[in-house]
Amino acid sequence: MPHQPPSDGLTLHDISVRFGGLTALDGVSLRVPPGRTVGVIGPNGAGKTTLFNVVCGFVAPTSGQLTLDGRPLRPRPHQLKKRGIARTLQGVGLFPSLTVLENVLVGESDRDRAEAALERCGAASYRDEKPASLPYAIRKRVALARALVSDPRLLLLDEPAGGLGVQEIEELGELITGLSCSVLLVEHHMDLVMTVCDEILVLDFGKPVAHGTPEEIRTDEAVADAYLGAAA
Amino acid sequence: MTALLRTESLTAGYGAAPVLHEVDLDVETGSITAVLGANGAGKTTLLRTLSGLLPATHGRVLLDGKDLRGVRVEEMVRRGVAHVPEGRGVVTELTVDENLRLGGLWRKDRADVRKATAEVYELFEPLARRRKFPGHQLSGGERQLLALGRALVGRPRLLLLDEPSLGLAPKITAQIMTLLGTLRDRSGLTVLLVEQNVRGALAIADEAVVLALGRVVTRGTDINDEMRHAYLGF
Amino acid sequence: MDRFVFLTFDGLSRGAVYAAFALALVLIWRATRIVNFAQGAMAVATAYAGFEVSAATGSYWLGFAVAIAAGLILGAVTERVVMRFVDHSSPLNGVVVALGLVLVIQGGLGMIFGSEFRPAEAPFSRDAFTVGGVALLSRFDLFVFAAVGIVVALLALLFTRTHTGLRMRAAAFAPDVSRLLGVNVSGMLTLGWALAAAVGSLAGMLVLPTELGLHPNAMDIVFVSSFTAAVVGGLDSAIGSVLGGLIVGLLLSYVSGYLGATVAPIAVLILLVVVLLGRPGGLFSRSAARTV
Amino acid sequence: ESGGGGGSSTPGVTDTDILIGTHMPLTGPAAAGYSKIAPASKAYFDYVNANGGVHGRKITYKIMDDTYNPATTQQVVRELVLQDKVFAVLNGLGTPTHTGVLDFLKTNRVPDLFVASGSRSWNQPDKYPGTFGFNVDYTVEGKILATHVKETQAGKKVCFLGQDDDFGQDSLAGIEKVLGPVAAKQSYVTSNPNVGPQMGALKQAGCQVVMLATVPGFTALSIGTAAKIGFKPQFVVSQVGADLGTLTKSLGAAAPLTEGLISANYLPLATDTANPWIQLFTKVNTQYNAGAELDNNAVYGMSVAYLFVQSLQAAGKDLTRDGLIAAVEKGGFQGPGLVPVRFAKGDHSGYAGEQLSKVEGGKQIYFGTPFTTDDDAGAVTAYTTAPVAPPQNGIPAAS
Amino acid sequence: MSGKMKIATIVAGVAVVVVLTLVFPPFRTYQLATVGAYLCVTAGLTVLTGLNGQLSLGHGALMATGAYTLALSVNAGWPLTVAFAAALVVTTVIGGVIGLAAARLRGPYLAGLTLAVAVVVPAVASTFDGTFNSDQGLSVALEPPPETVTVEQWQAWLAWGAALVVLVLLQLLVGGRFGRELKAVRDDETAARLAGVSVARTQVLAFVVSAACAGLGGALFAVLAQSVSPGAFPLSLSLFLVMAIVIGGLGSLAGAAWGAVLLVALPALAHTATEGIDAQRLEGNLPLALFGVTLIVVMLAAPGGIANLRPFRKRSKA
Ligand SMILES: Nc1ncnc2c1ncn2[C@@H]1O[C@H](COP(=O)(O)OP(=O)(O)OP(=O)(O)O)[C@@H](O)[C@H]1O
Ligand SMILES: Nc1ncnc2c1ncn2[C@@H]1O[C@H](COP(=O)(O)OP(=O)(O)OP(=O)(O)O)[C@@H](O)[C@H]1O
Ligand SMILES: [Mg+2]
Ligand SMILES: [Mg+2]
Repeated sequence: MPHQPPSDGLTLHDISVRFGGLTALDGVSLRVPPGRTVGVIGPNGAGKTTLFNVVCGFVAPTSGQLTLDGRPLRPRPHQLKKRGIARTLQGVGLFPSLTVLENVLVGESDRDRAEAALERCGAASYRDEKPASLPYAIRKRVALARALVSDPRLLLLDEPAGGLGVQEIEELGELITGLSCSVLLVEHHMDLVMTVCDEILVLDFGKPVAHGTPEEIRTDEAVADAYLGAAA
Repeated sequence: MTALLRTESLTAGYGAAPVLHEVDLDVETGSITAVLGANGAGKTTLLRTLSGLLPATHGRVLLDGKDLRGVRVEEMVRRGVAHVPEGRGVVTELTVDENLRLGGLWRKDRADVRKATAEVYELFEPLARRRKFPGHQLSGGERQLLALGRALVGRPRLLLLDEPSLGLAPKITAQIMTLLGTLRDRSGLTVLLVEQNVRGALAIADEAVVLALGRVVTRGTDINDEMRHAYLGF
Repeated sequence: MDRFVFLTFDGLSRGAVYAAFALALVLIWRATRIVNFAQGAMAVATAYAGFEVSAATGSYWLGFAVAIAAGLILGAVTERVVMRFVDHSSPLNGVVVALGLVLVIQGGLGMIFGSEFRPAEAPFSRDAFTVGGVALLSRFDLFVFAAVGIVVALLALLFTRTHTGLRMRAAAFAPDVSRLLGVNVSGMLTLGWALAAAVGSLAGMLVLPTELGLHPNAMDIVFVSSFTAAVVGGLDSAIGSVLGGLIVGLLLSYVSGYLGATVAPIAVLILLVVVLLGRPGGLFSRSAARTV
Repeated sequence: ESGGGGGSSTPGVTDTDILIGTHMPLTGPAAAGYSKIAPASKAYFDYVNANGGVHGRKITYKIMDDTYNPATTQQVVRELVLQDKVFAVLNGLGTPTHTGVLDFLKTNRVPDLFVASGSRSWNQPDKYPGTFGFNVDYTVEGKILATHVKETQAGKKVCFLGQDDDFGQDSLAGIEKVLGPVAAKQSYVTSNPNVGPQMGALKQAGCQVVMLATVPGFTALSIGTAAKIGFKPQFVVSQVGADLGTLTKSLGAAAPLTEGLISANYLPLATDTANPWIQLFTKVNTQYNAGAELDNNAVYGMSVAYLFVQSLQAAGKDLTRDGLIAAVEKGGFQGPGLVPVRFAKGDHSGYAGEQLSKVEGGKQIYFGTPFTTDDDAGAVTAYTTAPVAPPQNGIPAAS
Repeated sequence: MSGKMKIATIVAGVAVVVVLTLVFPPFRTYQLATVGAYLCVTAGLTVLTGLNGQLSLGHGALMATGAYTLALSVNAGWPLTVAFAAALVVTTVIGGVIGLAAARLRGPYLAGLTLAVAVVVPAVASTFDGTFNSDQGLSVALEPPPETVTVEQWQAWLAWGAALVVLVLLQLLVGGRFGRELKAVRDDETAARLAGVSVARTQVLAFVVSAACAGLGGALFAVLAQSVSPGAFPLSLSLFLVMAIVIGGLGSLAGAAWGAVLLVALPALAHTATEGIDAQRLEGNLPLALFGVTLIVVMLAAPGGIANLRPFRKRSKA
């Protein structure tokens, strides 16, 4: 692990995003301290992916600031990697014409690291396959390996468990728990969120409606109302 | 009850090697059948073959006892089969409204199409707020809802759902499962439900089929522990 | 001032014909997501048919109708016989086949009709009404405007108001999903090609009288200008293509008039750069698609 | 290849055959009109061949399509010279196209006869000893047309519209040598077939005579556009773009607009059925040109072929490339032309002048006498020698 | 095939061509030279269009840029090597400028812009006719080659020498990280960004690389033809280049090579095939139609291009 400067991780100050008349994020503040795993949950269209997009620079916030390690962050997507931030996409987002190994090697030159990342995510045996012929779960692993290859300090995972089976989700949970970096996790799979997160932010209509430990969130009535429904 | 859908040693795949091997299925009218199986087991392939998107290399599919061979994909919806494909079957360049319109285009009963559309908007309130938005602006879950809603506008008899809960919030997932149960009970809807959310699916399913490596390994109403461990991983 | 007025009207009448042809390009783009590089050659082929009939029967309008009918048929046949079998996994395959088609059509027309210019008559007088000595528009120009206006209106209706229009768009964007929803995708493609070719033929009948005459290559330059016009306006917008046509027509006229004809293509390039840098999807593009 | 007895060492020449080639636009936008020239030449050669050939040799004429693209011209001329080993290149068409192969032909010592363009570049005997022109050059023509304008339209406002290349520039140079600066000048490019702005400008400048250095399509376009905006000047048009047959076809119903159009030419007009040359060419055309119509392009092609046969006859039985060039330089050919060709040791330019024509009653007819002049300050003088009649059998005799 | 193997194949291929120039008659050698010049262009274009997914209909104009630069440099008395360098520099700069604009555009909009670039050549030549001499163009005053070789051989060696350099450099470039980035950007821009790839930079770079190749090819054309003029770089040239790489096999240098061969061979074959027939209207038109039919048939029968046909693919995959 390379030497890490003293830092206080990623902070969002009062972020709002509007698309035309639609408010996708409304005054969201959040801190992701080093090494911690923070979950973001909320109904569909609550603004979770948009929050990620703001952190990654795909969407400029209408108001509010971001800081990384105390310094303002004006992110540009392709420079995130250099700043130690990696992200997976809500779908899979692999490059169809590249092999699995090449997928991980995009923007990277070190073959060994790529192989190691694939190994870590359990996709090493597919290294020469093209993504289209792989089962969904394997593709998700490759996508995860691609995010991990740069050894990020902050990892943003957008629904990593989507489409996975029960056992695979368990494995994923273990993998996330084993990471030393900070993680920002968007996920609808409650078991996973509850087990891996240190704290959870709940959004509804772009507004933070609750923030706390998994325990607190589980018992929060507003959350049950808006998000979990009777399923809780 | 009679079998609405039946397959006989159905075999299909993408290249030379088949993905599905000799699958025999009987789906009773007005039932919900959960199709379970690990990633890559062939669930999606099965649904694609049933709706005709993928030609069967061997065996046959019967709907109402009639062989579907030679029936074009676009004909299926007129026979009451709606397939909500895996991932995002939303036409992203069209608006939410237009996507829903597409779902009912083939139907003659315009009044009922309007009614069905109104029902969908009522059920899936996030869509109602986005009527005029192009599909590409929707969030992942909103797209999933739209694809589902669009199928419902066609008032199908047989609904082929490929992981409908993918990307949906727990509350909505539950709501949809309830809805499927209600539609089955009220209007005799038949559902073939591919799900990773095994618990949710089994909660409403009348019957379950477990696929492994493209073969049916077990079926029945209850999935015993051994099977769960062997094929579903819990 | 007179000069400006004259150039404006000259540009508008020129722009109207570009608009007409740009419309055909927009139509096929919306219906198939293909830029049909053979559109010009196809339009010329049907115009030959039309003018042959006009010459044989002495009736312009009969030839006009024949040209448009020939467009419908040629478009449908092109889709059924050739385009359908193109592997569209690379968008370029369609482009190459279309270019091959251009050669076949031009070679074929050359064999049948020779390489000489033939007269392409206008149905109405091309003598401009003059006001205070300044030539404005001719009857034919007005006819072109009217025809373009009607086509735009019909297209707008087709695409936004009718079931068929919705089917055509859906089939173009997402063929598999559309088939699942009962859309006869292959039928929509054929229809799209037929309609586009018919509009192309109509445009050809409007354009050719203003050009050097009927010739296998007669639409080459028009194709370039019209494609530019469609791109300026935004390929997804019928109104945009008309506006783009008028803008290109006006620009060519002003530049030729004030700076010299040689500079005109440079001006068009500059126009494209300016418009596209500001709006990469053309003037009438909708907001960029959300990709993440 | 200085040519011994049987000429067997001369490329493209055997005891029984002569192989020559040309490059022409047969397809593409520039093919209009021009694509008819080479087949007509070929028809005339077939006629000669059927009558025993030249010194017992039959002429094979290989026509290569270059679509008026200079890069393609390079290809096809190399194919002709290196692969097919043609004896000579005849009547290669176009200024930009042919300019590109001048050096190549010179290096390979291939006679480059009767280039089909009015550029002055072909007349550089020192630099390109094997290259000869055919057409009257644009400047000469400009001077002759301008002299007519000066004499008959005195005091009128004379303006000019020309193609934006050598053709337009040389023409204008000739015109201004006689008339001084024109009242207004405009240019066009073939890639923009709209001359509305240009004609509008000329109209506003109050032009009464408009001299055109235009290709046929643009002549028609200019006349049509002028009429469209109510502008009716006297048009005086270069021979290049004044073929009435072509104009009539282009203009269709508007063809009557050509009435009164002034032009000039150096070959008999295809419509002049009383002319013995036209009668000869008509005969050849019906027999050997696959039913093509005899228009002025065909007359041109046959005239080129006739001149080439004359040159071969003059070069004698022992045919060599140097011999052919020497024979052409010796000059003195008389043929269908209304004026002589100027070939001499120090002069490789083609026809020396033109006779004026006018469209009257839907027919293009010559009037007055032919004129000759040079492309410099020389005077425009009447040429009064009577034209010759074709030989009895239609084939030039060995000299 | 590994990268090293590919480079060895390239070198071997070029060596074979050089041997051919020793035995071929002059015209065939000249055709080979033309293939070499085209190859420089198609190889660059296949990087841009095939690997990076940017469609350019304006590469003919970039060739013209290279050709005119070489002509002006040579006529200014500069040595040929310097003239080639100048051609490379100028096209690289112009390619960079167009690339900057192109990086913002997608699909048909990029096609539209580059199409406008393609048709601007004659206009520029006429507008600045003092320098470019309008339609007439410039002739290129070249020193004759040494006595021992024919002009055609000399031309062929020059062209294939350049092609060798281009192919080896491109293979090195696309065989590694840059190649992956090109494809990644083509496949999914968002994911490429997140993987640390600057989409705009990659696209501009791809344009610059392919422009430099086109410029080199154009400069070779000027040498082969010993003249340059706008008519030699018409829109149809740009379109034919695109056809060539698609029919050759999009995205591989082997495909680019097939494309270059086809550009020279196909029109010639079409002409030869129709040679016996001489009816006035068929002349020229029949080969044209035949050429078109061949394009369509090849495209339908081998949608992946010639380089991806079975017998060829085995070799390139092994
Ligand atoms: N680029 C955009 N343009 C317009 N609206 C947008 C855009 N991006 C997001 N939205 C809207 O903002 C809202 C939030 O979207 P977002 O994707 O962040 O939701 P989400 O919380 O990730 O939902 P899900 O759980 O369904 O993925 C949605 O209603 C969506 O339609
Ligand atoms: N387009 C394709 N081409 C080649 N092979 C494919 C293709 N699609 C799927 N496969 C292969 O077919 C097998 C079955 O895939 P299928 O998508 O049907 O599985 P699934 O049960 O739906 O899995 P998941 O839960 O991941 O959706 C897998 O091994 C997969 O790799
Ligand atoms: Mg989301
Ligand atoms: Mg699946």
